[in-house]
Parts: sequence; structure tokens; C-alpha cells
Amino acid sequence: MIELPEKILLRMYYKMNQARFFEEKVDDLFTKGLVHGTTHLSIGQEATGVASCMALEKGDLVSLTHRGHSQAIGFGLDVNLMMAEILGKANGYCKGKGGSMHIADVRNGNLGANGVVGGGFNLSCGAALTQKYKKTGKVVLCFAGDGATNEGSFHESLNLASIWKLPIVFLIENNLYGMSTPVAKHMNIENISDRSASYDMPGLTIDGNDPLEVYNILLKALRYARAGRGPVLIEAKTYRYSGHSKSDAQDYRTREEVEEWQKRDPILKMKNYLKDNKVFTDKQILTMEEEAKDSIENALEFAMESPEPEITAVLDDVYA
Amino acid sequence: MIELPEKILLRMYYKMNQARFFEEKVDDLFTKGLVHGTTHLSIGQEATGVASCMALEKGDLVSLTHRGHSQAIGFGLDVNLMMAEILGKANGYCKGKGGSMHIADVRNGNLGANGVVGGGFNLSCGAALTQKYKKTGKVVLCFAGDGATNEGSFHESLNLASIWKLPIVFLIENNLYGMSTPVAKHMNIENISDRSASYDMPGLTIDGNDPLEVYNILLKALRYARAGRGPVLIEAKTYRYSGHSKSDAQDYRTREEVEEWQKRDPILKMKNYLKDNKVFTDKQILTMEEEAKDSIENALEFAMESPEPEITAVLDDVYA
Amino acid sequence: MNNNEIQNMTYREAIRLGMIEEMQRDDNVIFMGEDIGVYGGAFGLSQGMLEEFGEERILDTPISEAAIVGTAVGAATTGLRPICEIMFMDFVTFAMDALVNQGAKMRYMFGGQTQVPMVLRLPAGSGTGAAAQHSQSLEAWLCHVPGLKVVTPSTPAQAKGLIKAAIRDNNPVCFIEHKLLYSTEGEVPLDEDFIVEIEKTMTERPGKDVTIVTYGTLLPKAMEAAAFLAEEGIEVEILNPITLYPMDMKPIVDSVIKTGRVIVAHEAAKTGGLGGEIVARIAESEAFDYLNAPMIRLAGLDVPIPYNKELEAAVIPQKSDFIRAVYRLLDHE
Amino acid sequence: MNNNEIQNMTYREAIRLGMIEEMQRDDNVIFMGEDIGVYGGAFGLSQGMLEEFGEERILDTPISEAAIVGTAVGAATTGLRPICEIMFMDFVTFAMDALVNQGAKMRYMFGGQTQVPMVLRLPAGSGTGAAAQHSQSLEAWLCHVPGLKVVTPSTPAQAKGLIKAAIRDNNPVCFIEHKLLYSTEGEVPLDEDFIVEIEKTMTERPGKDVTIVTYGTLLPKAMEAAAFLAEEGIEVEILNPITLYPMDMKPIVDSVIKTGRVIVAHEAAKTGGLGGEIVARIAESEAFDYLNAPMIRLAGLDVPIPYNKELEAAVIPQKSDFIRAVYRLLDHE
Ligand SMILES: Cc1ncc(C[n+]2csc(CCOP(=O)(O)OP(=O)(O)O)c2C)c(N)n1
Ligand SMILES: Cc1ncc(C[n+]2csc(CCOP(=O)(O)OP(=O)(O)O)c2C)c(N)n1
Ligand SMILES: [Mg+2]
Ligand SMILES: [Mg+2]
Repeated sequence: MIELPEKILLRMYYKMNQARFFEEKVDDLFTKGLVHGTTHLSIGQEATGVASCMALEKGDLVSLTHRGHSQAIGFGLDVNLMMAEILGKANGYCKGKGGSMHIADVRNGNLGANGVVGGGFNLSCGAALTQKYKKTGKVVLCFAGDGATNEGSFHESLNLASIWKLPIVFLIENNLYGMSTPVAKHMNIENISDRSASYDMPGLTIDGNDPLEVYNILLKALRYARAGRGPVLIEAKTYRYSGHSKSDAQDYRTREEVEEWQKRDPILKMKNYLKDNKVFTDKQILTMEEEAKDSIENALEFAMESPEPEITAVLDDVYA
Repeated sequence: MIELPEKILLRMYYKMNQARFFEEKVDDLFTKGLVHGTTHLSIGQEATGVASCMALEKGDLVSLTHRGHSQAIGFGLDVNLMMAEILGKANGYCKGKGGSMHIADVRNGNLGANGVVGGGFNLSCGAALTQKYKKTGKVVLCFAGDGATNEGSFHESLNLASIWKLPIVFLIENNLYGMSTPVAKHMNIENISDRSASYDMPGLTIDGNDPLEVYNILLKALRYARAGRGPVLIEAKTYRYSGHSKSDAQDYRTREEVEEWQKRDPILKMKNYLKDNKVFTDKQILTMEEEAKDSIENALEFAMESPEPEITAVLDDVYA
Repeated sequence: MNNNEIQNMTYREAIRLGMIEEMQRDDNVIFMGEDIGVYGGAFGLSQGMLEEFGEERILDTPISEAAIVGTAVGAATTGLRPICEIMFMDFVTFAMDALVNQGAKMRYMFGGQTQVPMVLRLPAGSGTGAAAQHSQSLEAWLCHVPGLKVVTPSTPAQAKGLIKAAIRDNNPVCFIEHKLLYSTEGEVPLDEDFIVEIEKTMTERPGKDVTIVTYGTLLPKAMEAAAFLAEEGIEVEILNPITLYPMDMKPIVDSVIKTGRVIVAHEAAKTGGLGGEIVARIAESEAFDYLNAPMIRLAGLDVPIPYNKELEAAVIPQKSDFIRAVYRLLDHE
Repeated sequence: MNNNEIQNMTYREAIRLGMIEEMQRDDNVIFMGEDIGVYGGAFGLSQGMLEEFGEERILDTPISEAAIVGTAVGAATTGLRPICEIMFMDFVTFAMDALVNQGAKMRYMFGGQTQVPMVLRLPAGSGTGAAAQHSQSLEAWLCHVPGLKVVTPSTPAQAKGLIKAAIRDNNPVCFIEHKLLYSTEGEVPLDEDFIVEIEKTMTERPGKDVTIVTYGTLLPKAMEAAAFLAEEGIEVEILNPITLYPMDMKPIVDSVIKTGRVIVAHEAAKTGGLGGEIVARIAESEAFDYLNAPMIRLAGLDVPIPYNKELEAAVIPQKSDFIRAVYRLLDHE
């Protein structure tokens, strides 16, 4: 049994709940047609999104995927500004120009969600090159999906990161599908972490639905990268409950499969851990959950009341 | 000791010599400024270029690299038409439009040399898909250099070939450098064939300067692919004696290194084998060499006498 | 089998039907792309095709756009006629080498030894709230690549006729589809030999006062503007170069000679867009001497596509922009 | 340090010197590319730079163009100012996603949160006998991407001044170099603060009869043609938009107003080339009413670049084409 400081456990549990509520709310908004565009929910993947980021140090950087809400919340983004962005408002993170797929907080080290599958790999190499060059001691955590590891950029980036010993941890959230395509159909290997062998870098497959395992392994991997030993590839097996995006009939999987995974829900797992080990009382847990829920209600209210961008803003920020 | 039919040994030795003389002649033409453009010589790599192709069956296909003269001669291209192409003549393989980097004979299964490093990987997948779809029983031999295996297309193609079980043999001519960059600087692994693990495909590293080893391993790999078991990755270690291209000061390697490799020359090795095993008499060997040399003199003459393309040809063959 | 029936269907359904007919007609036609099998394609273009044609012909690929296009090129030069789908045109960025340096040049570079009969389907355009990486109109790039053909239908009938022509063509054809048009309806001939010839500009509406040249998703807006202006007695002629490259300029030049006034419009960013090419060709043609007013380009603003709905709409020419431009041309003394 | 000296040097040497000065000036400038270290770059642009700046700042990369550009984008958003070299412009095809969907859009997409100060050096053009995959001029693609800047010097002084400006700019700047110009010589200011401003069109030769707008490797040919015509008493004005995007149109428009006749020329394939954009902008400007003859575009033929020397030359506009075009314009009544 791994012992973690209460403060971390508390933040982890709170944020995982926040992420879940956030996305349920976003789902609701899309379903009601209140939001333009599409979104990719990570409900079920909160452990990989949140617990991984808990292991970061101040100043570390992240690169997120199109399925990036949990990752962003884990990294510490403000749910108010996230929700405002999704509603396309002027005070959203990207002034309403990015939306769900491009939430970023670059000044604080969140290099942004990326609408391009595999788009974050080489950006992360660049960010890590900066850390190495400037000897900041900081590490880049690069998220990607299983499907993304078949893009050429995965290969080029891992190779580059390896030969240049860049401080990056590549975290592959293997949720068993790239859109509708099961992993077994898009690659011939069981564990994506085996691909690390092509670059002589450590590779590890872990249970992505166990927040404490995610946290602990990430801590180790980050320490390795931070020590200047080079990049690490981690594959965390997990599952998304929602469809791929707004419109998905989910013909490629069974109800049973989804239900099977729901039994291994990462938030439930953590709740049981906290209860079983009496880290917090039931009341404390309930309070955390309620506070998380309230924060999302507030976020929605904040976002709703936020102003639309001026139409002239359309011409701003093309060039620095 | 592997026993091979005399006929094959004869063709192999003859063509390796032809390739060597061909390139020495081309080198000479460029040095004298008689040819426009640039060229990449494979002197020293005749075993990987020629012996590999000897293992092909009629109807099999090849995709060549920018360093493709030996490969082309191995596959059976006519040196007259090759030389005419290099001189930019109307009856060259590409009517003078391709030059050294684009020699092709598509109707006979030579899908062409490629000026783009890594450009042949996915073309080979396509050609192999045709073979599989049409159940022709034919295999594609895809050549590439060590440097090319760092392109994203290497990864995407090997993955695709693996999951679709395409009949391809990927032959990496690892000549220790990608232009000036030594392998150890562009990747962190000893053997490129280890990259096969990412795709669950057989991978093998062989002595690329031993024509008989190249031939025998290729036979096996082609048989595997032909049987519908999927692609194979072979890495053949070899060496080029000339500079990367026309203009190369070769500051990245030592004279000694080149000389060390010249002692392991593939043509010399084969000659010794033929002598030691008394396959052919010294006289027969000399005759083969002279015939090979003559064929190149004839090729040059043929090419010199060949007509220039009509200037109006510039507009032909853009569209079918 | 000759069939004179006409049926109402969507643009989406028309492309799908065209692909199905050609796959029934020719075994060498195969179809590759991400999630085109069970999922039926991100925009539903291949619904049911896996059931009909099986896994050998409907090939779900990994997320590897370069490999998709490169594989298609390799298959095309060796005897197949692949169709491939890039989920969003924005991701053709990954396949530019395979498309441009290989597919487009191979025939020429090899002195005519080979042909590359393939179709690259590219869903394009904004208006879906998908922001900067899922909304681009990059046709101008493709029209700058000798060896490629580029077509883009605006109506269901054009869509069916052009996809069939593209599949039968012996060259790499980029088939640009408009996400906002997928659900628009129109009459489509069921005749299996109904083809819309490549390199043909369509006259969508006759008129004598002002010529509008536009294509893709702007056509409906131009048509609405023309209908509005007709009530004011202004007769706009609308030309739609559904083959963008190589473009059939004659109807355009003839129209400008007749009207003396022209608007060239597209959704793509103005600078470097195809509008410049069309305007330049008009300027180089005999129509030049007939121009009564400077030519006008209406185009997307030179910005990435923003997420916010109002901002997104502000980037793209709207019906009102057409109307204003027509007035402007007519005011020019 | 102010230095008023002027030195004769090649275009190649001028770019190199500009890079060196900026790397000396700012530690955040790093340089990445294939074989730029010991080898000194495929065209010798970085000779000796490894010795001067060491492996931490002169980074030899694997053959991974997408990673080179993507890494530069990531480094640029986090505080470095990378220069990167793609060995031949033709291979920017591999890096289009990193450049277009990431580098160019990031600032806008993120609402101005970041900037992407990087330079992408792209050796371009034909004339070297390197055939279809090593000879392209693809500037038109880049000028269709809001968020990028595109510059292209024709002389050594411009080369030095522009590379320095590009490195100091806070946006992704594509710096297009011409292989045939590398060995051309000219006078170059040694002043370390000598900068050629981005977004500036240069008047290379004043004249009053005909305007020629051209850039890159065609400039010398246009200059030779102008010298020839001057002997006949024809005064050609030559304008060189060394920043192609965003382009400084004013001097061009002013010149056309003065001469009433214009030739727009480039090496890139005509269709979809930047010539169309320039012609369209002139047509949209107040210069339209001053045109005494139809505008002429001189450009590469719409074919891939062939290997054979004569064929290769036939694709590209030559001095004689400029001369003929000028006569044609002057004959137009
Ligand atoms: C380059 C690119 N290709 C295709 C898409 C469309 N697309 C968006 S998400 C997705 C699936 C990604 O799968 P994976 O990497 O496993 O991430 P997940 O969605 O499962 O989190 C696809 C195909 C895209 N956005 N970018
Ligand atoms: C995509 C691409 N990038 C760069 C080049 C320039 N280039 C030509 S050959 C070469 C080295 C290739 O190395 P390798 O694959 O090992 O083949 P070798 O030359 O050693 O046979 C390079 C960088 C190219 N032709 N294509
Ligand atoms: Mg997935
Ligand atoms: Mg090599």
C-alpha cells in the first residue's frame, strides 16, 4: 500500500470529481445544442488525466490531446475560464477562439490541447529542448492516445527525444480505441510501451484506472527525465465511457464492454481506497464531491455571464 | 558453406561488377562536368543492391532509393537505358526527365528510385496491397537507408504492412551514415532491425557485404512474405566508399575507416569465394569482369549517341 | 443498365452512391481511410459500405495520413484504383509528400511510364465550430501542383457525377467536399453512366449584369443573393468552376465579356487563394478590354478560423457581402 | 558596435554571416537541421558554425523534417528562437502540419497567449539538374497561411538584412533561399544592426515605361533584360517584393500607375502561383484604371521540373521571355 500525503489525495480526488462533473456538464450543454462545434469527453479517464499531473512540479509543462479536459483540470486550469472558452466567450482561456479542442494556458506551462492527433509529440520535444538548453530542471509531460502512436510524428519525436536525451514523459492514454478502431486492429502489439525499444528508452504499461499507480509511476518517470537521463514512455490502459465525440453511434463496441469498465471506474476506485483506509470520513468525501460539483455549477454561471468577444477581435492575434 | 547454382553465382558476380563499373563511369562523367545535376553512388554496397534482387522471382517488384544504381542493375535494368537516362537522353528510362535519382521501369516492376528519403516505404505498401488484393503471389522488395528509418513514413508503413499482412521485405542498407550523420548520432539503438518489435514483425541484421548471406537471407524473407505471413525487416550493414553525393568533403569520417571497409569489399569477397571454391577458373572470372566492363563502355557509347529529347516533350506526360 | 430515374437525395448520399456504383462496376476500386468501416466515416459517407463490399475493399486504416495517401499512390501505379478519405482536409498537411512529390509527379518524372488513378476525398471548410485545425479550405495549394486534378461539387448531382468521373480518371484527383453541404438536397440522376465531366465550369444561373464566379459552399449564398437581386431587376450570372484544376475558363471569360463586371468568391483565405488565379486569368484574357469596373474578390479573411460562432461567420463571405459587392460594381461609373 | 564597412561577399556567405551575428547577439537563437554540423549544411550555409557555437546550439537532426519543424515550434513557444533548415524546400511537404496547423495558428488559436519566433530556411528552385523532387518553388502555399511570414532575398545584402530581421521577428518566418543565387556576389554592410525590414518591396531599378514585379532567382534575369532594353531606350522599372507575405503593395501600385504596364514573374508554376495574387491586387487597386495593356504573368510552366538541362531551362522564364513580354506590352495600343 502506497502512502501519500493527505493533501495530495484530497486534491487528486477533488480534481477527478471536478473533471467528471465538468464533462457531464459539457455533455449536457452539447446535447441541448447550447454549444456550437464538437467535444471529446474523457469520462472514465480521470486517473490518467488528473493523477498524472499531480506528480508534476511547479514549472513543469504539459501538452494535451483533443480529449484534454481532465488533463487540463489535473494540471490546475481554472474551470471557470475553461467553461468560458467552451462557450466561446471573450474571457475564456483563448478569448473564445480555441474552444474545447484548444484549451491552453501557455504562460503557466500548459502548451495547449491539440486538435491534430499526434500533433503534440514534436511540440513537446521543442518545449523539452528549451528546458534542457536553459537547464531549468523542468520536464514536459506529453499526453497522447493509442491511435496517435501510429502517426509518423510519434516515431520521429521519440527518436529525437531519445538521442537528445530530452526531459519528456510521453504518457499514452490507451483507451483501447482510436475513434472506432480497436487497438488490435490498428497495431499488432499488445503493449504500446514496447515501442520504446526502438529508441532505447524505458517503456512501461500501467493500469490507467488506478490513480495511485498512475501517480506513483509518473513520479518515478518524471524523476528519471528530470535527472537528465532522457525520455520515458508510459502506456496507461484506460477506457472512455462516452462516444468518441458528439456524434457516435458506438457500433464498434458493446454495452457490456462499457459496463465492465465502469465497474473499474477510477473515481470509484479512489473513493473506495479513501474509505477503506479511512483517509477521510464519508462526510469529508461527500463534501469534496459536493464542492467539486458546485465549482462546475459556478463555472457554468461564470461562463454564461461572460461577454461574447467583440466582432473586431476576429482580426487580432494573427501576428505577434 | 552455402551451395548456389552456378548460373546464379555467375549473374550475381557479373552484375556486381557491372554496377561497380557503371558507377565508376558515372563518377567520372560527373567529375568531368559532363553531367548536369548530382548523383549518389553505391560503390561498396553492391552486395545489398545486387544480391538481394537475385533472390526475387519474376513478377516481384522493387522500390529503390536515391542511391539506386546497384539496386536497379541487380533488378535487371538495361545499363544502356540507365546511362541514357543519366545523360538526360530521350531514350533513357524516363525520357531524360528523371535522371539518376528517378530511374524506373514500372512496367517490369521497378517502381522507381526515389529522391525523397523514406519516400518508398508507403509506395511499397500500396504495391504490396495490390499483390495481396489480386492474389498474385508476388512480393515487394523495398530498399531504404539507415537514415530513412527515422522518417515518420518508416513507422507508418511498417505498422500498416504489419496489420494488413502485406507481402513486403523492407531491406535497410545501413551504410553507417545518413549523409554525414553516423547512425549512433541519429538513433540510440545498435541494430535497426530491432525496430521490427514495434510491429511484431520478424527483424534481422545481416552482413551486407557478404553477397551470399544477403542472397540467402533474402530468399527466406521473400518466402515468408510470399506465404502471406506478413512483412519482414532486414538490416544489412554495409558501407559506401564515395562521398554522399557529388560534393562531399567527407569530414565526418576518416580515410582509415574507408580503407578498413574496402578490405571487406563485397566484390572482392565474392571473387575470393568463387576462387577458393573453384566455382569458376581465374580466366572465367576475368572474362566476366571484362564483359561487365565492356557492357558499361557500350552503355556510355549508346547513351552518348542517343538523341536529346525534343523541347516540346517538356509538356508531355503530366497527365494520363 | 440505363436508368432514367431521378431521385432527391443529399450531397452526402450522392457521393456515397457514386462510390458504390463505381465499386460495383470495377473490382479494382478499393476504399481506404480512418473509421470508414463500422463507423461509416466521420461524416457518414461510407455507411453500409463495409457490409456491401467487405474488409478487403473497405479498408479501415490506422491514424496515418501519410501512409494512407502513399499507399494509395503505390496501389494506383500497380493496378488498383483507390479512393481514400482524409477525415478533415486540414490533415492533408501530413500527406503532402506522398501526394505532391510522389503521386502528382510520378508519371512525368518517369517519362510517362505509369499512371496514378486515385481519388483523395477531402472534407473541407468552416461553419461547424471546429476551429482552426478542422476548418480549412486548402484547394489553392492543390491547384498549384501540376499532375493533380482538383474538383469540388456544390450540388448533389454534381457530387455524384464528379465522384464517378474522378474514380474513372487515370490521374490523382483531389475531391473536395463541403461539410456544410453534406445535408443539402437535390435531384440526382440514378443512371449509372451519369458522369459530370472533369474540367467543366457550370453556369448555375444565367444573367447579364454581373458575373459571379464561385464554388463549393459559397454557391448557395451566391444563389440566394442573386435571387434577392433579381427582385431588384439585377440579373446576376453565376458560374461554378467545379473543376478547379485544370479550370475551364471559357464560360467565365465569355460571361465577363457579356457583363463587364465580375466577382470571384471563395471561402479560403483571400491571400494566395484561388481567386487571385481566376482574376489574373480574366485580366489576361480578351475579357480584360470589356471590364467596366475593377474585379472584386470576396474571400475568407486572412486569419485562422476561430471557434466562436459569430467570429467564425465573420471570417467567411455571406449573402450580404455578395449583394454589397454587386451594388458596388454597378455603382462604378 | 557600429560598423560602417561594406564587404563584397556571396549570398551564401551573407546568410551565414547574418545567422552568426544573431547567434552571437542572442543566446536564445539555436539552429537545427540535417547535416548542418560537421558537414556545414548541404549548401555550405553553416560552414564553421559548429566550431563557433558548439553542439548545444548547432543541432544536427535525424532525417525527420516533421520533427525538426515541430520541435522548433515547441521551442519557440517556450523561450528559444530556433532557426531551422529543411535541406530542400521540396521536403517542407513533410512539415506542413507542424508549420501550418501548429506554428502558424497557435497564437491566434490560443487567443494571443503565445508567440512563435522561429525561422524556417528553405532552399528552393530549379536549375541544378536535380529534377522534380529537388527543384520546387512552393512559396505560394506558404503565402496562403495566415500567421506565417514569407521572405525571399535576391541579393547578398538583402539576404543578410532579411535573415537578421527574420530571426528577430516574433513570428514564424519562412526564409526562401535560391540555390542558383548562393554563389552570386554583392556588397553587404557589416554593421551588425543592418536589418532589412520585413514587409518591404524594393525598387531594384527605376523606370517609366513598363513595371516588372519579380523576386528570387528571376531578379537577375529581369535586370539583364532591363539593361538590354535600356539600350533600345525602353526604361523598365523593377520591383522586388522580398517579403512575399504580407506583401508591401504600395510601391507596386504606384509604379503601375506610373507605367500603365506590368509584368509579374516568378519561377514557380503559373497556375496557383503568387503571380495571380499580385495581378489580382493590382486589378483591385487604383492602378486598375491606369492600365494601358493587359497585365502579363511570366511563370514556370505547369509541369514538374524535368531533369534534362534543356527541358529544365524551358520550364522557367528566361531573359528573352522578359524582353518579349515588354515588347508585347508596348505594342498593345
Ligand atoms: C491527424 C488527425 N487525424 C485524424 C483526426 C480525427 N480524429 C480525432 S480524434 C481521433 C482518434 C484518436 O484516437 P486516440 O489517439 O486513441 O485518442 P482518443 O480519441 O482515443 O483519446 C481521430 C481519428 C485528427 N483530429 N487528427
Ligand atoms: C525527405 C528528405 N530529406 C532529406 C533529403 C536529403 N538527403 C538525400 S540522401 C540523404 C541521406 C540519406 O541517408 P540514408 O537513408 O542512410 O541513405 P544513404 O544516403 O546513406 O544511402 C539526405 C539527408 C532527401 N532527399 N529527402
Ligand atoms: Mg484511444
Ligand atoms: Mg545511410
